[in-house]
Amino acid sequence: MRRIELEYFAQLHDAAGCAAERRETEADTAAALYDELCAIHGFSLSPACMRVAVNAAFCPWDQPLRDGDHVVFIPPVSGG
Amino acid sequence: MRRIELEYFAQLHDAAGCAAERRETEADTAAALYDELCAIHGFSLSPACMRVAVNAAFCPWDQPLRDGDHVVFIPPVSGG
Amino acid sequence: MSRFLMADAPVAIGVLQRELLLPQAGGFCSFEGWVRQTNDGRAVSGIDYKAFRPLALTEGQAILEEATARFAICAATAMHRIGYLAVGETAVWIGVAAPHRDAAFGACRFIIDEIKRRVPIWKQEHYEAGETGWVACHDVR
Amino acid sequence: MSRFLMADAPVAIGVLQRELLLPQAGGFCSFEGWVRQTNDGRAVSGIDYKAFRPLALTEGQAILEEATARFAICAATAMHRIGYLAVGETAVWIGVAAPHRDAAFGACRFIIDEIKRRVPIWKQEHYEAGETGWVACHDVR
Repeated sequence: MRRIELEYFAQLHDAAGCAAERRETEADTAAALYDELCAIHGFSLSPACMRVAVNAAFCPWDQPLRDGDHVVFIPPVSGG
Repeated sequence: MRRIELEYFAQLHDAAGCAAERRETEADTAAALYDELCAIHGFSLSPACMRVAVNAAFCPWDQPLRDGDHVVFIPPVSGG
Repeated sequence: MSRFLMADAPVAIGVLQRELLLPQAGGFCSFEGWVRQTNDGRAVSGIDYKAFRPLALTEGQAILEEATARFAICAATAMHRIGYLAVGETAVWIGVAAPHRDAAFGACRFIIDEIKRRVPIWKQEHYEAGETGWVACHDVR
Repeated sequence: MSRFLMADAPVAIGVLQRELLLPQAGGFCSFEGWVRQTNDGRAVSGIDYKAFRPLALTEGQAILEEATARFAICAATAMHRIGYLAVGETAVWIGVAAPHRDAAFGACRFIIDEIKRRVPIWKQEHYEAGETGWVACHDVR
């Protein structure tokens, strides 16, 4: 089991009902973790339209997760 | 004979040694007037790189001149 | 020399601009994004900007460094507001100083396009009618 | 709504810009031309701008009206200084407000290009070495 720190923004924040949470997970990649969270929180955004950041840096969806990682799924951005 | 009001800018001002003058001329177009002034003031700019304004509006070089017209030859501009 | 700023309150743009007044700079191009009164026909009362701040800062700074490498500019600054902005407020400001205008325009356009495409900032519009909505617009790839 | 100004003294740009803050405007692009310290490798102490003023005003205004017809903008203002400017002073300022940034950038670039091409203004550089020279650059056609 890995302990992962999660932060949620925009639509994911609304769906999760919280800005941040800590979870224990068996998921070994960001992609697997997102699938798991979709089931829990009912996220409707497809990973195809998102990016993921681990420890505040963009990374591939298949990047292995390590205990203590900080993970943020990035919904389509709309700044500017 | 027509009486023409002339104003000079940039290199033409330097060559003419004055900002404005009034001349009596037989020249019947702006082009003919410029040729006449080249001989008098030693203007070296070619009309091909200039435009001409009569009564503060751009006009063709072959526009007929009328008594009392105000004529400005426009050296290559360099504002901005 | 170039820097990306995030601000929780209005910033004195004049101060940011004066820092770009460098001896070799002859042209200066800037872009501002303002909170508009309507979007897609709906009356907007304001926009709430949220950011994933540490990543937004590094991504914003990376964009400015890419602009400096790609265009012949002297320096560039970008500022993005976070939090609730009323109609008419400046949400983003970009200033680019360059020896010549081609590079100033090109880099300024590049920076705003990349900010909108890549920087993790989200805007939630608040409508006069009382609802809110996340503006989903840009492709993130 | 759009206007071309000529000024014999520094202008409060912030005032001109605020006039462009229209309800439908979401993007604002501006360009400034600054007096540079060097040109073609020569040290410049200042630039004297001369204009054939009545024609410069009508031609400048015509450019703004062309920009308004060609681009989907809300309004544009352009200001050109006349007289002697020291290094670092703003010789020209253009501001364009539009619903979207494409039009703001396009119109701003169009306006500065056309001013440089068509408006009867001439600059005489004053060099640190003491001489002066008319800057002959743009094609007038």
